[in-house]
Amino acid sequence: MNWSLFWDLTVSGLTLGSVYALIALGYTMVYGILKLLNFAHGDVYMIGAFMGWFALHWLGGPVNPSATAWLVVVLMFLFAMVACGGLGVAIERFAYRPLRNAPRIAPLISALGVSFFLQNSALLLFGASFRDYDTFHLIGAKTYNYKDIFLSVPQLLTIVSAIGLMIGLTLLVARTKIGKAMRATSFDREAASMMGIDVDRVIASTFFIGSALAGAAGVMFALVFGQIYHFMGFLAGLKGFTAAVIGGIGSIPGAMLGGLLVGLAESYATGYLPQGSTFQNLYVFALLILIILIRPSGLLGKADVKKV
Amino acid sequence: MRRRATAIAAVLALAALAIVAAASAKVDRAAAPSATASADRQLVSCGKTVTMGMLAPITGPAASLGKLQTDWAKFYVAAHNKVKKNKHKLRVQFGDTVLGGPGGTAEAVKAAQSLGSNVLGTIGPAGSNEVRATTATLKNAGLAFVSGSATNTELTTDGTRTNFFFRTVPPDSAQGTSVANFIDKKLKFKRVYIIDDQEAYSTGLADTVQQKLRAAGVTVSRDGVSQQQSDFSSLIAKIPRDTQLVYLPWQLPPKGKAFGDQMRSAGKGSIILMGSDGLFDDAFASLGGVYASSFPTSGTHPVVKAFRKAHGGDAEFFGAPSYVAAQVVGGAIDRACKDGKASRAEVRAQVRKTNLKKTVLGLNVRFNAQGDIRGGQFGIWKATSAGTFLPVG
Amino acid sequence: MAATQPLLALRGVSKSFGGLTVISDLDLHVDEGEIVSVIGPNGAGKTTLFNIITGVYRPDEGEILLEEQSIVGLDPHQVTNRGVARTFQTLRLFLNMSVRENVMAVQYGRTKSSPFEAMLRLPRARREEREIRQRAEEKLSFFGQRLVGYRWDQPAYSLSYANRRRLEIARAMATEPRILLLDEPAAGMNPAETQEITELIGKLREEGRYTILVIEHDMHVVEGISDRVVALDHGVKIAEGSFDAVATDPRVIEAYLGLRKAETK
Amino acid sequence: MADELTPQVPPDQPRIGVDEWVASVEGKRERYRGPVGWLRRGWDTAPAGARLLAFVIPAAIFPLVTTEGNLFRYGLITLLYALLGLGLNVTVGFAGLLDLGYIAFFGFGAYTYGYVASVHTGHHWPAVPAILLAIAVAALIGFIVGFPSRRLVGDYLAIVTLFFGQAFVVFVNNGDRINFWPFNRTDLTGGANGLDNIDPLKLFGWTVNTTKEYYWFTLGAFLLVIILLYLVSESRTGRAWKALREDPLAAEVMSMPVNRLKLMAFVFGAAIAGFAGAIYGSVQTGAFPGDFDVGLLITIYAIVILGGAGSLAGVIVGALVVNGVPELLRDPNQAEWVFYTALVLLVLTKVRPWQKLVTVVGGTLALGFALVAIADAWFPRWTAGEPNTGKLAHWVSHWMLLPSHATQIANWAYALTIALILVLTLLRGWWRTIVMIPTIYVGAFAWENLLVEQTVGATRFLLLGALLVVLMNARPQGLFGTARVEIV
Repeated sequence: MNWSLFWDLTVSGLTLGSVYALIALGYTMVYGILKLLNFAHGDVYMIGAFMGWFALHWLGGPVNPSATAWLVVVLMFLFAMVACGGLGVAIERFAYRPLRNAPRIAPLISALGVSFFLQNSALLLFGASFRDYDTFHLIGAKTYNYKDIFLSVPQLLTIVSAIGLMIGLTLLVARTKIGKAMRATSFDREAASMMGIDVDRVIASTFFIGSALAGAAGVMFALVFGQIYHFMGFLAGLKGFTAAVIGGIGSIPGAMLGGLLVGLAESYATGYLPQGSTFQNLYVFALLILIILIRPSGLLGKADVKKV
Repeated sequence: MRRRATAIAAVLALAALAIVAAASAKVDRAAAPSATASADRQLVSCGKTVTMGMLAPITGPAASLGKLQTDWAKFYVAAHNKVKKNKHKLRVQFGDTVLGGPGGTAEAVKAAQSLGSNVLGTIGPAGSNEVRATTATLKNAGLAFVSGSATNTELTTDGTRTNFFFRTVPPDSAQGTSVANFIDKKLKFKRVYIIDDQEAYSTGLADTVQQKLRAAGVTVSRDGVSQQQSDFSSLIAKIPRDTQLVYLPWQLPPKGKAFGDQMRSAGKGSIILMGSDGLFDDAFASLGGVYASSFPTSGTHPVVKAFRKAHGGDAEFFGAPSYVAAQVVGGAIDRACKDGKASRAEVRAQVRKTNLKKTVLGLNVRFNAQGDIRGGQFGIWKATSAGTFLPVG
Repeated sequence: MAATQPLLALRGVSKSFGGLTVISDLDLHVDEGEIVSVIGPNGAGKTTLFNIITGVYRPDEGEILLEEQSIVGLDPHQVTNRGVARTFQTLRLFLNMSVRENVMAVQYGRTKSSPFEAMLRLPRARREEREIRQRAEEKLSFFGQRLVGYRWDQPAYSLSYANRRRLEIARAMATEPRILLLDEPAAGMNPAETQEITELIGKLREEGRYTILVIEHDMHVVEGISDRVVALDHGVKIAEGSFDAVATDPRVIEAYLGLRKAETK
Repeated sequence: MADELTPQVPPDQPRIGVDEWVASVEGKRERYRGPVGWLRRGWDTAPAGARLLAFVIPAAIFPLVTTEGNLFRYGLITLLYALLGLGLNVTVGFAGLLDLGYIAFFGFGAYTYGYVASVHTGHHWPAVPAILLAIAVAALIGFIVGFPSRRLVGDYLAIVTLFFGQAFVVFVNNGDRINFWPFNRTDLTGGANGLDNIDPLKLFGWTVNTTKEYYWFTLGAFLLVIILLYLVSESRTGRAWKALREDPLAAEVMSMPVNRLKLMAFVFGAAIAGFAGAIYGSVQTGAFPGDFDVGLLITIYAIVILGGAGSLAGVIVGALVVNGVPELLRDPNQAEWVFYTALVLLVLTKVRPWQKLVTVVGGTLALGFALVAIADAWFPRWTAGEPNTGKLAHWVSHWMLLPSHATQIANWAYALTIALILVLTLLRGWWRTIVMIPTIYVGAFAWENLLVEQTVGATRFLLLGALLVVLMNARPQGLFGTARVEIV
């Protein structure tokens, strides 16, 4: 066994997995409450990456940041998260709320419209060229290691902040009043509204949180992998959706687990399987099918109980 | 009851009819391109402005490539229109082929079909499969189409497009041979890793290089990675540390740069990277020490200098062949318009006769019977630590 | 035991979900032309009983015989094709189809023509289509003014609650069942409508010659229609017989009033 | 039938069952007044043949009055997408199965046709057997995929089929290097280059060659399929599909073999996709891996759902909108007309009463002329920009500011427009009217200075996206769908 390869793959899988997990969280939270697949979510993530870039450049750019690198990174995250959160709320308000009682498939197309709109607005406003975060200049190319395990700073940052955000989210959902309201609403929207919960507000906050996480994921991704462009949300959205389903759509810990699992699966498939990178998507989807066949409602999802 | 319904349906039908009729009333039917052989002999008065088409990916995942190409083409047109002695100004009608987008190659065909009847010749399309899909349309319309990036070898050798299709980049076979020879003979490397980007351009090139290298006894590993991905770390982890060179026949320089950065942060920065012409760009060169194959262009060419200056210091080399393509089409139109009128057939004949000296590609551009550049060769370039490519072979 | 073979017979049927026994060792029979009511408190396993008979659930043990032939293990649609049709306690109409279409759709199992025959409008498809439509209208007419005329072409969701119940019954009738299982037909109805349903069930037997197994909570309905009453509690049959006998059975009263259980099994 | 709409309940009987439900349904029917209502009721009551005619007549006249290019862009591709939409309508619209691998069947059709009729393989089958084979292969694959999937529901079915779609793309992308029995070193798919030089359709001595001929052929194919599907949808099978979509469990208990019906819907959809694929392959003269990716799937879904899932007429309208709108906007001059016509129509139809209408129109015009006059006098740079070519643009330039270096300002104006539109939807009454004036002006400013230059590119898709959101909001059931009730 080549342990060095194994650890390399694990680290890369965990990094990517953290990003997927954060995207999947947005999918799963919205699904949990509205039973809606928000296909525009990947594009919110793209906008997040751009917002991070703008924040970085307003703060003087990667080469000569006007504050210490760590502060800049924190501000980038904050700006991207707030901007995306706001965007999420606006999308919900104008594209989904009017469709709340429509057939389930209608908001899907509305989401698609939003996705077209965001993608091409980004193309129009930000241009077609790739933009570079130049992370090396910002936080250096330093690599930490413990024996065979190598971790670059951005990787470390990604994994740690993803874990932090997930813990924060879990606490929020489990402990706070709004978290309780969210759980109640996802359990039974009508009943919740009869119990005096302001369902509109709960849904809006869900969108805010989910989209803010996507924004954070966008910044993280760009910090580790460098380039951003208008079309980057498409693939990430697809992967996030996959992760959410693997984990059991609607389940918050499931999304985290699913994200990490998809990330690791991609990484190991690339590293260990024949033509792994070429057939990466196939391998990952095969895993997904396997999981669905064994646990039809995802790893941590609850099976729907149908009353006859 | 039933009668009323039928009446309503009839009214509906009439209304729809009226809309269609109104919508198409203004169509200039006489000038419509059609399949009849005479259409391409139709004379268009050149007047003050003449129009050429350009098919490029303006939206969609490959929009960044389209931008490089259109930037260069526009640069040519602007330069052309500034020259006083040119009797007429050039105008470009762009068509968005949405390469890699939702509509597939049908979008490219739609873009080709949208070219107006006043278009005399066209630049593009960018991708080899787009060239294949639009061939019937462009041939039927009698248009010459000159691509600056479709490198698939068979496009010219299969004989379907002769006298219609031309390209200002050498085909994969030429590039692949130069690259394989350089790795084998000059660098004398024995362990090479090839990663294609799963698109027609890339796999063709990778196949050629792989085949030639294997024949020369070099150990070649092969993998592929999607254009839409930015995470290469797991792929990098898989590359053996004793690999001497990784060959990346890719089209997106930023991705090449990301790959290099990720190689470095994985502690494999000592492995040499080599890109194809698609990566011949400042972004990739900024990694330093990397190789790329390209036409023997030079940064000191006045046009390149001027372009660089106009575009914030970025030479966007990937688009340079589209400049030449614009030069080819524009020049052909100019010559065909000498008598004040031109037809598409004339323009085609003039494209065929193109003879450009010292183009930005560093080549003289003349076409052979199949539509390829005569003597079109690729040179190999190496980036200095400061990030500029210098010719090494 | 009746002299003739029962139309439907359950022998020693048990069903449990994850350790919770819902039906335990149940014997039940329904004779041709009979109306049998199943009563019992909530959670007694009545609806589960229907689900087992119609093949939605498979019994853990025991046999279900329809005219001496086992129907255990058949898919629900096969059971229906053998002649068992049901209504649902929670009303499961095809809400966005028209009233007539609801009754036409369920004749799928009775007809044979393939989609290709429909495409080419071959004689068999045309004939069947005519028959389906006729039968649908005939069944709907059974309910007199309630479901006729202009309502045929309205979507099912536009019907009132009571009419939806009627439509469900019409739908079940259209499969031409030997035995009709009605799951709380009078639930949620006002007294006038309940009275109407009671009369309707009587009419179903008199005019439609259906054999009926009915779950009902409303004791007036049960009294009005039943030839025989079966009382269930916790999946066990605790009494069987005429309405008067069952209604006065101490165990039934105990079960309904929720008194502590005696040493009964 | 309209005469029967009035309840025929004798006045002395209690109106049991005639409750607010019925009233509301009838109310909805009558809500549309004037010509719109007349058209809607007419459409609802017209026999199927007449409805089809309303489509066929313009479709048949279209090729006679237009150019080849327009025929391809607006006609042929719309028809092809509509044909594809018909197939998806069977699986998604009729049977309610979320099939995300649908485009793969389209691909199988194109590749099968290409395999038996192209230079690539050297076979040159005539169209009829080749198309039949393509349909058969697609249907067979549909059966194979549908078989294990039929027990899955909803989003899980979606994921499994999505996998199949992805697998197809990977397969064709690498299908030139398959090296195991029985495909030892056969080049099945041409790899990333796809199958090139696919033959035109050859039908009994008639070779379909020009766009016009392809249009006629595809129109014929489309009519055939839509008529057959209509007949099926009105048969026992069609009703069973609809019942299955409504309530699978009730359908199963009510004598319908749900699993078999699902499989049938799958196979039907796949077969139609295969048919469309074969035509597409010959139109494109090639089958390329990138053509059969998720992107097209999304487009076809948009067509079916926008038109109204389950509605055959809706598919046509959906295809017209989704394919036609971006094409209409491709040419800047045309886009200019479309933009201002839409704007004027929107204001004319939506702003009531006339006092507000006058305010909006007058205010916007006055604002524009005033700004231009002020700028001309004191800030000449704000009017120094070149108007775009085209008569309309020239005319508009008297009303609109055109700064010489507009990019940055226009970007902000674009963002501001979006914000203003969002604010507008929150306002009511006179405030709304007043905010509408700057909204229209800023929007038109962004249009003139930024969007119109990009109509060939980003603008048209951006507007399509916005249109999708607006249309779905206005009619969640789709343009031709009937309002559905999910849970009561």
